[in-house]
Amino acid sequence: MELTSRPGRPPGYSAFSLVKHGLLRQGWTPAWRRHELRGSYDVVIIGGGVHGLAAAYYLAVRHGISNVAVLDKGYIGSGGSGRNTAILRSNYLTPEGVRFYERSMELYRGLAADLNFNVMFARRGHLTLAHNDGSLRTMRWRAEVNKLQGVDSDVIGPAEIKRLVPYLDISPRARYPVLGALYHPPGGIIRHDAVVWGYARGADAHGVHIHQDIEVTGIDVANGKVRGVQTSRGPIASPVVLNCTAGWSTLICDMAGVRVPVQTFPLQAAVTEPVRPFLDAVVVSGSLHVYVSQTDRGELVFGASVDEYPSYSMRGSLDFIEGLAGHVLELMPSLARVRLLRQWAGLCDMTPDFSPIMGLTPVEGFLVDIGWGTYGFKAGPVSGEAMAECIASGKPPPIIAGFDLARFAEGRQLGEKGAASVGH
Amino acid sequence: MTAPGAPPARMRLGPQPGEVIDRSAPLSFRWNARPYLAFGGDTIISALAAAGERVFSRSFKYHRPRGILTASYLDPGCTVQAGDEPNVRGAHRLVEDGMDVRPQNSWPSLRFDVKAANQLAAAFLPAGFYYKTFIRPQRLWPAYEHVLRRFSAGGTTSAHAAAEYYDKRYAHPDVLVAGGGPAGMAAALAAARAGASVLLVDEEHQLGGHLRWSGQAGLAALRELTDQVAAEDAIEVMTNSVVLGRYDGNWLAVVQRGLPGVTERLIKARAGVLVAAPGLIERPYVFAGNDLPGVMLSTAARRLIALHAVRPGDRAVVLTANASGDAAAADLTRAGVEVAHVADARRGGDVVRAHGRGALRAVELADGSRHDCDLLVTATGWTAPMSLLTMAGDRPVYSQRAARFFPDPQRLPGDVLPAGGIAGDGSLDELVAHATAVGAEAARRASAASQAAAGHSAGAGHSAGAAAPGISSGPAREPVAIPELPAGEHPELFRGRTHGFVDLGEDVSSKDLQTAVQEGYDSAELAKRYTTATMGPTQGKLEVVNVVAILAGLTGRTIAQTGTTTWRPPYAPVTLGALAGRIFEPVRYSPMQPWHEQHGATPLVAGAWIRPDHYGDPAAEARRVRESVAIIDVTPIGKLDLRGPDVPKLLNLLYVNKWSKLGVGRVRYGAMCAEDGVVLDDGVTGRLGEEHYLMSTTSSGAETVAEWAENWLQTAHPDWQVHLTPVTTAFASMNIAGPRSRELLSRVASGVGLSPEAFGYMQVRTGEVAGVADCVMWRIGFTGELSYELHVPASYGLHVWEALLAAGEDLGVGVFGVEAQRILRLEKGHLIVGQDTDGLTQGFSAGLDWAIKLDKDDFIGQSELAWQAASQDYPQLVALQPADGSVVPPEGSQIVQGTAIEGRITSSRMSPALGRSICLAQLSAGLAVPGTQVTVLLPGGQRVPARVMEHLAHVDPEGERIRG
Amino acid sequence: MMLLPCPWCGPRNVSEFRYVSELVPRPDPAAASPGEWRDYLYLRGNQRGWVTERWYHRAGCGQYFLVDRETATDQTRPRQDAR
Amino acid sequence: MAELLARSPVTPASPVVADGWEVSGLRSSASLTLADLTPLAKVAVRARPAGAMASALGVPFGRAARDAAGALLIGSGPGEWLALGPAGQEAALRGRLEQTAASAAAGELVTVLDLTHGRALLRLTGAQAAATLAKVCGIDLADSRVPPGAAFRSSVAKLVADVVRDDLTSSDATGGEGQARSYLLHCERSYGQYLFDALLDAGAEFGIAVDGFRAPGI
Repeated sequence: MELTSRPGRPPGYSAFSLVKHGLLRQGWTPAWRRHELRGSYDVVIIGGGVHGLAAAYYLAVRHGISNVAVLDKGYIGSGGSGRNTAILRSNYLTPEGVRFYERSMELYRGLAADLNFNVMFARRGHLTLAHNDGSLRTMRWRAEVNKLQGVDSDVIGPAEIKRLVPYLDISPRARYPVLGALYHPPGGIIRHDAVVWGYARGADAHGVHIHQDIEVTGIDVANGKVRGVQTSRGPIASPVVLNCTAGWSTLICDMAGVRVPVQTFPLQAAVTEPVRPFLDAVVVSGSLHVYVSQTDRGELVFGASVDEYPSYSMRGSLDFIEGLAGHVLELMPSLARVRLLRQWAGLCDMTPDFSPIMGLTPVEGFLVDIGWGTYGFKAGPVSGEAMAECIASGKPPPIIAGFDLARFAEGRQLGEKGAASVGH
Repeated sequence: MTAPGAPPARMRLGPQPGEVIDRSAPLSFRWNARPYLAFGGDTIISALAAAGERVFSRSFKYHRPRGILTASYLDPGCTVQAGDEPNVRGAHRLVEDGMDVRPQNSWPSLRFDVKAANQLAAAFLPAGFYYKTFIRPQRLWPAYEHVLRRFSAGGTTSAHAAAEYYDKRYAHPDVLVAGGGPAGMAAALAAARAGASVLLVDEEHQLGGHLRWSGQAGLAALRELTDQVAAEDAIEVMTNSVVLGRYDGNWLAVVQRGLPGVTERLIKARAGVLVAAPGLIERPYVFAGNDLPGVMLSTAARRLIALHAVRPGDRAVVLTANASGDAAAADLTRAGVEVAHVADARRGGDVVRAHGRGALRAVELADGSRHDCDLLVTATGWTAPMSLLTMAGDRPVYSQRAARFFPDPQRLPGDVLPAGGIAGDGSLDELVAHATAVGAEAARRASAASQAAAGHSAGAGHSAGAAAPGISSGPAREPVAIPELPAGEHPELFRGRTHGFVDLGEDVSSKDLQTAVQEGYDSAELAKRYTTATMGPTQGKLEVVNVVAILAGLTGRTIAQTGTTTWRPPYAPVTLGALAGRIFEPVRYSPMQPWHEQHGATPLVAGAWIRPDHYGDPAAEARRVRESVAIIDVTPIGKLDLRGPDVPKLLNLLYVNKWSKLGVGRVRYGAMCAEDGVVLDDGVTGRLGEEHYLMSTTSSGAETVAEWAENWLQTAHPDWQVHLTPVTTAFASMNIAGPRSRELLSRVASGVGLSPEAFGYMQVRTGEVAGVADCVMWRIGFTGELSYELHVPASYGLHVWEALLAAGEDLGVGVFGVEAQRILRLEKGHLIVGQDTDGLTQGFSAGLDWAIKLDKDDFIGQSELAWQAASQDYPQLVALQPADGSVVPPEGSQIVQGTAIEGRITSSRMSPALGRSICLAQLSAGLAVPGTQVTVLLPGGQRVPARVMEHLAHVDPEGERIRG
Repeated sequence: MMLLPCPWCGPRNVSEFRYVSELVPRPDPAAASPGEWRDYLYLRGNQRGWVTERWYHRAGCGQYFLVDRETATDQTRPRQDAR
Repeated sequence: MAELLARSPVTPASPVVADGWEVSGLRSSASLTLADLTPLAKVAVRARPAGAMASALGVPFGRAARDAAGALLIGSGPGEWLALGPAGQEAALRGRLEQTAASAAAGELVTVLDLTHGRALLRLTGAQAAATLAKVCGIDLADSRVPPGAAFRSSVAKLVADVVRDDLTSSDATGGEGQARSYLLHCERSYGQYLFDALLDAGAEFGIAVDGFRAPGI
């Protein structure tokens, strides 16, 4: 993907600029600036995460719409973007899903160059283990759909799995024997904060205003049209308001009088102390509700499926790390001595069909990019691209046509739920 | 005990009054492949320091040599590899005889580490270094990354580490005291004396906290407290143990280490009240060279001398801003260390720079003087570890006067109380008095809470399990007045006049923080994420206040405005083994399991059930069923006993078909849908008596259906007279299938007429089988053959199973497993919910048209099914046969037109009866017409034609065999 | 771990229970339009604050009951009409 | 045809036959023992939580008591009872309860269901029984919470189990003075072996030993 224009400010990053700065002992200019809050913008984006910042970036870069404000109640990336486990893949179950996430992967692969910011995308390969014939059947189903969309994905057997992940216990006597796996070589991990910062820096360079620590308290709607938003720092007029929040998406939609079929669940994650790299691939076990990857720093990053009941709590539970550790050791028994360093939680907006809600709403000018469940980070770039186009053209592009809000009332749910099991 | 070649312990002092080492128990271990001596009670680091070693690791990013900083669990420079175990805290872990200890983050050696070249490049490795480079060409990033990973820190794991035993238990103390210093001990004593059961937990190997290195007075106080604690039966003491976190409802996790026979034990304590008395953590000072081996905190120097009788250096400079620094200077002199200079920060004294290569050589002070030394001791302030309080929702407030944070009592829940240093300052007596009041109040609150809890457990004649614990001592007393602890005065010392390391664990300097702020990462959270300060093994306990203070300085905000960073659990790193404990994975067996094992059954894990998949040759097993007779263990089939006059109402509600007219002795197939019309479960239900029914469900659906039915009964129709009891394994269930099954059954059953007239298809009888009374027999045919399903009182299951096999020998009776059953039911075209349907498959897409009765009054899923029927355009379940009968398309194969997906194969097998491949498939409406040719895409990419069949059944569509 | 006040067994660890749903009225299936019916199936208040919910005491008395829960803090409050 | 023999889900150590059941013949005098009492007659009763049958039975939810005939009646749930009687006596026990229903609660829907073969029943006895149970059960077992005669249903080693505090008098206690702390554990039959093994593992550090079935067992 080529940009229509390159970021002007700030000066580009490169090995050369590093040396120069080092020699001259000169400081770096800000990656983004603080701005005065204007009374009105052409577009107000609620939520300074990957989705909101990417939408702003593509609005400015692709469509020349740069009088845009991105509002975040905390610091940029403080929500799901900074709390997810940064796993990228496109081996979904439905053709719509696969095409959509594959476009996101395409954008991710070019992101470092496009943003002139190293987002450290590491193509590690992604393994989803099957412990029973049911999940093995679903893996085959996914693999076939993936291949039809041109996505590299296939079912492999225990021997091949062992070769890819030597620490894995593949003995048939295991309580959860490993019968096979869905192997997705292009999958991998990325530095999630870098994606947020890269988009923020790019958007800022193109004139977008990023406002942190500002909370939206209301949305002004008059005879079916959006007029603007009320915030902790006063009102902002705008004909277009995009809800890019996660965890708060229903609360924001309520402000506009739009009801959406979303329930908010905590998703917990944890990270260990660094150990010498031994795990290349991302390993997921649906039956055991766990996924594992190892960062370049050597930390093991663990995630799971969402908690069993909805909540806005991000405190994290002991239950979670107990179950997590048990399941990790079922898979890799020799990690008993590795120490868990930190646990945290993020909020996931689950929809009935495990697919997002994107595009227009009954309120003119109020758009949504929500319901991201546990798969929002993967979809950041493509969502920003699609929502930017939706705003610029006034209608949802084909790639998100199936994600419309009306599908629930009309009984057109998407099939990702077909193989309902842990994502990632 | 001798260890040839071990260096002499030249820094070991003579006996110290409070030393914790046992000089009568010498040990030997290896460090860096060389032998060393130690005493019992020595930590790895104290033993090495006694031998004069000063460098124990290389730093995370620049590979700078690092030595002792805190001489405690938190010491960032003292993390080592011990045998298989990575990241061992060398300043906390006790030496074990024969231990093999190695440095972690150095190559080729600790003395000469080539990666140390990084430090020369430091100027070119600013914060965010990685984000700014390796950008183009992107195809090279994987190569860069490969190199970077080799530079990653941390110890090594082994793919073959020995399995160890980890334990868990629950506890219900009225009061849990986190921290066994003087305050914690006093609080525990007061709580116990007020009638509370108390758990007293400390991270160190002994109780006492700083009293252990506070000279004669401290030791005297310590002895007194220790004796009193030991005398209290109500206090359970856990040392070398840590409270990992405080979770909802005062659910506290404690990891207990150093137990016999158990590697570690996790205690899950539901405490009435948590008393947090973790003490204070001494704060490092930030200045140039502050990470050189030889630069250490006053508490580190005092610990080494008092606990382990180790002289921390030969010639020292002391920078002191408080009593701890003053005492350290005195301790050093007493320990024979030459104290070259004492710089008093309270009178303007300051350190500008520490000099040395590999270790400290000299110190440059603010007054311009320069002193040669190998030891610099700093005492510049304290950090209150607020973890347990912030986990409880507290937001600490900064006190400029005391140069540290304090809890905000307003934000603390009533079941959490701080004591000791985190609460305030004072003399030992004042701290003990305060903690004593806290302990008494904690006991009172715990008692009140438990009475309240017992209060609203209705129904129960008592409060079994009312999880809040109880002190069975009378009515709630008056609140205990807790004296105020003042915030003692302390100069604000965070960063000196030069830049230095803020986070020694992550190699983050104050310069890096400056860069971050310049670039716009100016909030505490962003700066933290950008520089990785506080993200390392200590999780901010040592460095967070310095980070916040320096950021405040850089942004012109106050420390209060800048705020702290969130402290997330666990308080201390915890092994996965301890968290996992003994792994409980319930498994279920049928009463015939011993027989299956003796006869070579290949096990199949089906949820919690372990079932026989086959006994060697599933195809032959299937053939036997078609040709003569065989039996299968189907015990996992869900069974619900239903009684009462309103059972038919319940059945009509749950099932999509009609039930009002089911006569006694009759069985009927039924399918259930959820409210969205999606197929939920199926099975048969038989009417055993006027008001007595037995419902069967799928094996995996047993629990779901029971809960589903209870939900409707309890919440929607409490007036209905129905009792539902799960009886899945009250019966051993076995299916006798095959043309000769009637003959076989007739040989063992008595009191039941088996003739087709007396016992027809889809009928149920109760009688005696092989001498076992009360056996339920229903005549159904999942396999498509004449067959009887027996439900035998479970304890007699094996008896009946063996009786059937014995009685049928001459009939050639055999056994068959789950795989043969799958083949047979597929030949018969019988649906398996969850395989031939998925999370979105509604009734009419599951071949249930014949069963669904839309004209019934309300049944679950009715409206959605009516709308589905009206829409006409929905996928359908069809039978398929590939043109080439030798090709078995794997389940999950797609049915395509060009690249468009029209459906998928849900079930496929080679049919022994037909000698060809057969399938069930979900197929789009347009193609789901008998005779249609469709294209199946095989995983290999090959496209094969297949035909849509007339009936779902490939074998005996008319069902003559079943009715036979 | 959150404690849930079972009206029959008293406070128990939440791990003993199964979350059923936020309390929503079930429309008359015969009368409800597709839109109304699917609102019932899929729309929830999802409020941040006190919510009335139905839970099932799976590993206890086997009863379904109502309880109030604050969805940000996970504090719970027993209800008079819990049973 | 083979002799009619009832079998417990727990494989018996050194098996003998008692009351038509294959049971363990072990006799342990350890201070902490685990015994398989699955052969006991187990009859479930369902009726209104506060109806005529409830008052006729006279044992509230959360309590357990022996009736005149020596059967242990457990208030295992709201409107739910479990009666335990001597091995082989399930028919008689069921008859008695049906009698009670007929005479005391005519007109009320009462279900009397023989679950002898549907459930496993274990007994954990000894001073350290509570400490052992505390490794697999999150309920506070302090005497103030679970006194003798108390019953509750909760999660035990990740199973749903009924737990009854049913101390034994020293006469039949295995060692120990006077009352020996003892718990009955009652779970779904197919999990019996799993629960048995989990308790043995939990009790290992206290020297737990398997004790055989001693008729009548109740």
